[in-house]
Amino acid sequence: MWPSAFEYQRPVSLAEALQVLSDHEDAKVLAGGHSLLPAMKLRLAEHEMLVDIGRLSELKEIITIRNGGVKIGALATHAEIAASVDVQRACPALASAAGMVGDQQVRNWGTLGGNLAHSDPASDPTTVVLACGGTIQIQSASGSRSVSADDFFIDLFTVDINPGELITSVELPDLSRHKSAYVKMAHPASRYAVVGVGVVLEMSGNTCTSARVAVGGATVKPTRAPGAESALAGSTLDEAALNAAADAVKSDIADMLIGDMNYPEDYRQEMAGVYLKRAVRAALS
Amino acid sequence: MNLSGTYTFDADQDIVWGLLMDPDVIARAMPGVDAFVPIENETDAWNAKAKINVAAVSGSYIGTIRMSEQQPPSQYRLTVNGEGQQSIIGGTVVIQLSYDADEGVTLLTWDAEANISGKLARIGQRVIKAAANMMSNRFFGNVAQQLPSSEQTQEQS
Amino acid sequence: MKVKMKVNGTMYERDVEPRMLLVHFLRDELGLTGTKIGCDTSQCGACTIHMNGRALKSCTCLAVQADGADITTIEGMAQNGDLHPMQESFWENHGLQCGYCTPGMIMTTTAFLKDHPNPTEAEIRHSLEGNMCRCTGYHNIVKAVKAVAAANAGGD
Amino acid sequence: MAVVGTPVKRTEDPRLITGEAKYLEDIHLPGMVHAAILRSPHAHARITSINTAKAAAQPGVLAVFTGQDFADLPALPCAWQAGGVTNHVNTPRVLEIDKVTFTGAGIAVVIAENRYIAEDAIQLIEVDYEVLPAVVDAEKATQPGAPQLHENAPDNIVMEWECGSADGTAQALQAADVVVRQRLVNQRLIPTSMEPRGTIAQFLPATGEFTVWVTSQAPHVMRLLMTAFVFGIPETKMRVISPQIGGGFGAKIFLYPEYCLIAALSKKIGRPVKWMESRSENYVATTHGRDHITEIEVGAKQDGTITALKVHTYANLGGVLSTIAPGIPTTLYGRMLSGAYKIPHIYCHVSGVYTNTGMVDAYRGAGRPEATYVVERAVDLVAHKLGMDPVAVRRKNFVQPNDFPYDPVGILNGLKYDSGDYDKTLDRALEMVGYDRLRQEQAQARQQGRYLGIGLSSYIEICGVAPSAWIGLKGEGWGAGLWESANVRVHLTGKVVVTTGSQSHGQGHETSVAQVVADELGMPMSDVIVQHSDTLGTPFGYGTYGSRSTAVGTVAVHRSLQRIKDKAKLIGAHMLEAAPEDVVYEDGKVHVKGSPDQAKTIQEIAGAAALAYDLPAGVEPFLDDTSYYDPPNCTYPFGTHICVVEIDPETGQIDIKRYIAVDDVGKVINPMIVDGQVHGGIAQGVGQALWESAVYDDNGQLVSGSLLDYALPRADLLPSFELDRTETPSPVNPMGVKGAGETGTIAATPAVVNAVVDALSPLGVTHIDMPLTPRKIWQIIDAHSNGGD
Repeated sequence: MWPSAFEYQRPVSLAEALQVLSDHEDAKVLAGGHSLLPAMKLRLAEHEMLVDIGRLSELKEIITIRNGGVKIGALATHAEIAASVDVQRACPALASAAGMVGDQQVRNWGTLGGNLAHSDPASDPTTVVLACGGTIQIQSASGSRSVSADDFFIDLFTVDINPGELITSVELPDLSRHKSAYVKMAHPASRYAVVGVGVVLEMSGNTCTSARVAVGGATVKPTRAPGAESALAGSTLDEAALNAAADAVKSDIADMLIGDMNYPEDYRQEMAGVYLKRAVRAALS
Repeated sequence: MNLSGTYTFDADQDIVWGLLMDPDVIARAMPGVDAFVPIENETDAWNAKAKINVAAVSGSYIGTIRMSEQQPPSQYRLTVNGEGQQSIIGGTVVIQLSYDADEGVTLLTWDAEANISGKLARIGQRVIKAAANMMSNRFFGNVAQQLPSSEQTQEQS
Repeated sequence: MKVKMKVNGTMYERDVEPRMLLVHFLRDELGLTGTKIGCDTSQCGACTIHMNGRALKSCTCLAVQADGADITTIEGMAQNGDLHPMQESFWENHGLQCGYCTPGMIMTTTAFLKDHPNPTEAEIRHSLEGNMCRCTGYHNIVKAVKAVAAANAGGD
Repeated sequence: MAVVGTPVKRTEDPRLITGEAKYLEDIHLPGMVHAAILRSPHAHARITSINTAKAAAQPGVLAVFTGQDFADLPALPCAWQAGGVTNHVNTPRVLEIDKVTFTGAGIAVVIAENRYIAEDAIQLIEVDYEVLPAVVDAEKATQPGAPQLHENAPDNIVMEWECGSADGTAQALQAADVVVRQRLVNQRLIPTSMEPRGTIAQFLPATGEFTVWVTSQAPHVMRLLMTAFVFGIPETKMRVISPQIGGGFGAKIFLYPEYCLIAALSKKIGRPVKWMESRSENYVATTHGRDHITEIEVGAKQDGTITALKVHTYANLGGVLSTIAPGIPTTLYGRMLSGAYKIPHIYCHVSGVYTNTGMVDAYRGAGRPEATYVVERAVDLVAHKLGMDPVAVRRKNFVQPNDFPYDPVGILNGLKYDSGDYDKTLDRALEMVGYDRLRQEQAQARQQGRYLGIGLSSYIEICGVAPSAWIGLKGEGWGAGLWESANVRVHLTGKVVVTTGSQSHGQGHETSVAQVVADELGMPMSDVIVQHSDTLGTPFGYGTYGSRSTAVGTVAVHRSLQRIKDKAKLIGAHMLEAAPEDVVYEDGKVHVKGSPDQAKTIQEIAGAAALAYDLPAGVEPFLDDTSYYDPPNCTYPFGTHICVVEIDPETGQIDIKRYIAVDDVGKVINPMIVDGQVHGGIAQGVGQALWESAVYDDNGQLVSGSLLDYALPRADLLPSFELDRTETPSPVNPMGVKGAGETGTIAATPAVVNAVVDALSPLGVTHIDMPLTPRKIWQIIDAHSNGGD
C-alpha cells in the first residue's frame, strides 16, 4: 500500500515522452496505472523512474480509418472503447471485452495500451486484439514500427516492446461484416478471465469461410487456436463443427496452459472448449 | 512446487556440459544477474545479485547458487536461493543431459522443486508456476545462445 | 513535487512525493478521511471517489497523476446540508452496517446511475463488482440503488 | 407509540454515510509516528540473527526493535482453555524471539515519521533463519514423524476434548438399521472485515497512563488482558477506546501481539504510535476461522429416526493459540451437535492441533456453523441412504414444542434449549419456496438433463453465551465471567444517556438500545443517547460477539430501566402526594392508577430527582442505575433456510436461483436491523459453501494471500434473499430476545451444500467438500458422462 520511491516525469508531448524513454532505459511507462500501481503498492514492483504519459492527448483518440477499420489510441480507456460507436461498429467483440475488464472504476482509467504492454495472461482486450487481427503501433525516439498481434505476444507478461519504445495505438480491421464475439469465465476473486475466448468469423450464407480464434486466461499468453480455426472454417457451424472446434482448441493450447489452485490447467483447458462454443454462438446471435 | 521441462541444444553433449559448468556462462544466462561472485572457501558456489523482471514483479534479489553432485557429462544439481521484496525464492534443480545421435542434438531435462515464500507466495500464486517455468526456459535459452553455433530449438514443458 | 487539484469545490496545492497515492493525499494531506482503504490489490472499492466525474479507485492513482483534476469525495456529496439522494437511500434502506465500504459504495453507485438511469437488478449488481461489502450481503445496497433509480424515473 | 418491533432508521448512519465517522485509521494525534512490522516469510523457522542497522540508519526512522527488546513481556494470554482437559498452551509474543511457527509472525518493528519510510526501512532488515519442516494439515500434524512445533505439545496436540457418551453411542450405532459414515472438511476461512485491524497508543509519562485506540469488539477485555496479563500494571493505568469499527466477525475480539507492541512502543518512543494493518498483513496475521477435518458416523432406523451420532474432529488452531481459540471447537461446537433434533446418543471427540498456519479462532458463528454443517449434512445423508425426503427426516427428529426446556442428552453440560417451534419455520420456508411444486419442477428438469437442487438447513444455535458459573465453574474452561452491564442515567432535562459494556461494530446498538429505552421510559428516541466502546465512562463488558449484545447486554439495560422506573414511581408518587403502591408508570408518566390526567412526566421527575429539593425519605438524588446481568441460560435461535440451485453442466458453475430464510430469533427489537444481519450472514455462509478458502501450501505459505485469490462474495454472485420470521420468545430473559447476528452464516453453508448435492444426487453424489468450485462439480459431471451412462 506504500510504493517505494521513484523519480516521476510527466512529458507534455509524445516526442518528449519518447526522448525521456530513450534517455532512461530503465524507466517504466505509466499510462492508466491500473496494472502497474497495484504491483508497486505491494512493493513487488520497484522502479527508479516512472514516465507518466497519461496527459498525451494525441494518444487518446478513437477514429475510423480509411479501410473502415478503427484506430484506438493507446490511452483510450476501456470504458471509452466499450462506449465507442466506431469500435462497436468495426470491432464489436473488442467493445464487449473492454466492458468486461475488471470493474467500472478500473474501466474508467485503465487503458488499452497499458493493458497490451502489461499483457496479463488473463486480460480480456489482449485476447480480442489477437482474435481480431489487430496491429500494434509502436514508436521510439528513433522511429516507429507496427507489429501484428500474431507476433506481439511472446510469453507470459512478455511482449514485443523494447526499452525506449511506447505503444501509441492499435489498429483493428473492419469486422463489421464478420461475426465476432468475446466470452469469458470470470474468476470470482480477481475478475480476471479463467478462460476467455474471442472469435471472428467470416460468413458466406450459413457457411463459415474463415475463422480466427484466440484464447486467453487459460494460457500463458493470448494464443491463436489454428486447429479450432480450421475446424470452424468451411463448416456451417453446426453442433458437429462446434464440437470438433472445441476438441481442437484443447489441443491447440495444450502446451501453454496456466492454472491456479481452484482453476487448474486441466479445467481451464476443458473450459476453453466450452467457451469457444459459447463464443461462436454469441457471435452468431 | 514441482516444475520440469526439456530443452534441446543443437550441439554435442560435451559442449553443452562445458557451457553449463562455466560460471561465466551461468552468470550471463541467469536473467537479470548483475553480480556473480564465488563464495569464499566453497567450490562451485556463488553469491549473486539480480534484477528480477518478470510478470508484474520487478525488483532486486540477492542470493546464492550452488552446483553439486556433478556426474559429467550427464547430470548435476543446482541449488538456488534468492531473497528480496520480503520474499524468498528457493529451488533445487536436477539437470540431466543425453545425446540423441540420430538428431545430433543434446537433450536436457530439468526437474525442479521450487519453494516461494513470503509476499510473492501470498500474492502471486496465479502466475508463479508459469513464471518459474518461463524463467527456467529463459535460462536454458540463454545458455544455448552461448553455443559456438547459435542455432538451437526449444521445447517447453 | 507540487500538485494542485480541486477537491469538493476547493482548490488545494501541496508539495508531495511522487509515490504518494491519491487516497493518502486526500486522507492525510487534506484530512478528508471519509474515503477508506480496505485492501492493497485494488479490489475492494472502499477508496472510490469521482475524478473528473468518473469513479476511480483512489488507491490506484498517484496524487501526481491527479494534478489538475476535479475530485469529489464522500464529504462533497451532501449539498448545503442536504444529503445526496443516494446517501438518503442507503440510510432509508439499511444499505450499510459497519459503514466502512459505504463511502465507496455511494461514490460508485452515484457514478453508475448517471450513465444508467434505469438499471435492472442484474445491472445494479454488476455495477457493484468493484466494491466489496462484508456486512450486508449486498441485499439492501441493491435495494437502495433501485430506490434512487425509481425516484429519479418516476419522481415518486 | 411503541418503537420496539418497528424498522426504525439507524441513528448511527448519518455519520457513516457522510464520511464523518472516525475509524481508527482516520485518527491523527499530534506528534504521531508510524510503525511497520517485519513478518516472517517462513512458516516454521528458527531466527538465527537479525541485523537492523541499515534500517535504523534510514532518514526518518526513529527506531527499530526486535523481539529481544521485549523479552521482559510475557507471551499473550489464552483466556479460554478447553474445559476438563490439558491445554498445552503456546501463545504469540509481542514480537517472536527465537522461533516462528507460522508465516506472518512479527519479528521486528520499525518506527518512522510516516508509513512510506517505515516500509522502506523494514525491507532493509536482514534476518537469518534456519528453516524447519512445516506441517499445515491438522490430521497429518498428529501423525508420527510430523514436524513438532512446541516442546510442551507432543504430537502437536493442544487438547483432546470430548462430550457425550462414547459407549452408549457405539452401542446405538451397532444397533442402528443403517449407519452412514462421512468425512467432512470444513475449510479454513479468512474473516475479512472490510476494515483491517489497527491500533494507536499514547503514553503519558507524567501520569503513567496509556490511552490505546484499537479496532476491538471488546475494549474492556483488551484493557483487562493488556494490563493484568501482559504489562502487569493496574487496569486504571490504561484507557482503551474502540473508535468506529469497520466490521469484526469475531476476528476483532482477540488480543493481538501488535496491540501490546504498539502500546509498549509508545512508552519507549515517547510519542503516539500508530499501526494499521494492510490487507496482505491482515490475511496472515489476523485470525482465521473453521478448519476442521471431521469423521462422522450417524445411525438411524428405517423410518428415519436418528439414533446415534459419533463425531471426531481435528480442529486446526494454528501455530500458536489466539485468545479464545480452544473454546470454539469445544464448548461452541461439540455441545451443539444435537442440532434441532432429538438424538438419543451423541459422542464427540475433538483433537485441537497446532500446525504451521495462522491462528484460528472465532469467526462469525464460531463453532455453531461447524456443528450445524455436521448435523445438517448428517440428516441429508440419512435421508439419501433411506430414500426419504429430507423434509420428512427433519420432521421425524425435531425436538417438539412441548419438549422444552430440552436437554440434548447432557452434551450441553447442564444447559437446556430454551424454547422453539422448529416445524413452524420449516413449514413457512416450504410454503415460501413452494416445495412440492419445486420438487415436480426438479423431476422435469432432471428429465431434460438439467441439474436443479433444493437444499434445506433447519438449524439451531446458541446465543447470548453467558451463565458465568456454567462457562467458568462447570468446566468449560473460560477464564472469566460472561455477564454484561449497563448504566442508564436520566439527566436533569430528561435526556437519557445509556452506557454499555457492549461494543457495536455495525450491529446498530445505538438504535436498537435506544428503541428499548424509548419504549420503556416512554420518550422519543431522539432523547436517548447510547455510548459504548470507551473504557472511560462505560461499565465493564465482555464485548460484542456470539450474538450476546442483545440477549445479555440489552437485557442489562432493560433491568436498569425497570429500576429507573421504580425509582421514578417513588419520586412521582411523592410529587403527586400518593402512596408509591398506588401509582403506575405509563407512556413516560407516573400517575395514580385510574387518574391518568394528573401525572408527572419522566422529565419532571428527572428534574426533581436531580434538584433533590424535595425527595421522599431515604431516596437518593438522580435517576441513575447500573446493572450487571448474568443470565441463567443461553438462548437458542432456530430456523429453516432453503437454497435452490441450478448447475451449469458444461462448466460446473452453480447459480443460486433462490434463497429463503425463515428465522426465529425470539422477540425482535428492530426487524430492519435483524433482516440486515441475516442478509449478511447468508452471504458469508454462501461464501464458504461456494468460493472462500484459505489455502496453505505444504511449506506453510498462505497461497490465497490476497483478495485476488480469496474470493469474497460479490454483489453479482448473489441473489436477493427472501426472508420471513416466526417469533418464539425466549423464557431466559424478560425481553424474550435471543440473538440474530450469526444465524445466516450458521444456516446458509449446509443449505447450499445440501442443494448442490441434491442437484447431483442422480449421479450418485452424496457429499462434496467445500468450497464447491466449478472444477469439482465439473469433474463429477464429466466423470459421470464419460463412464456412467
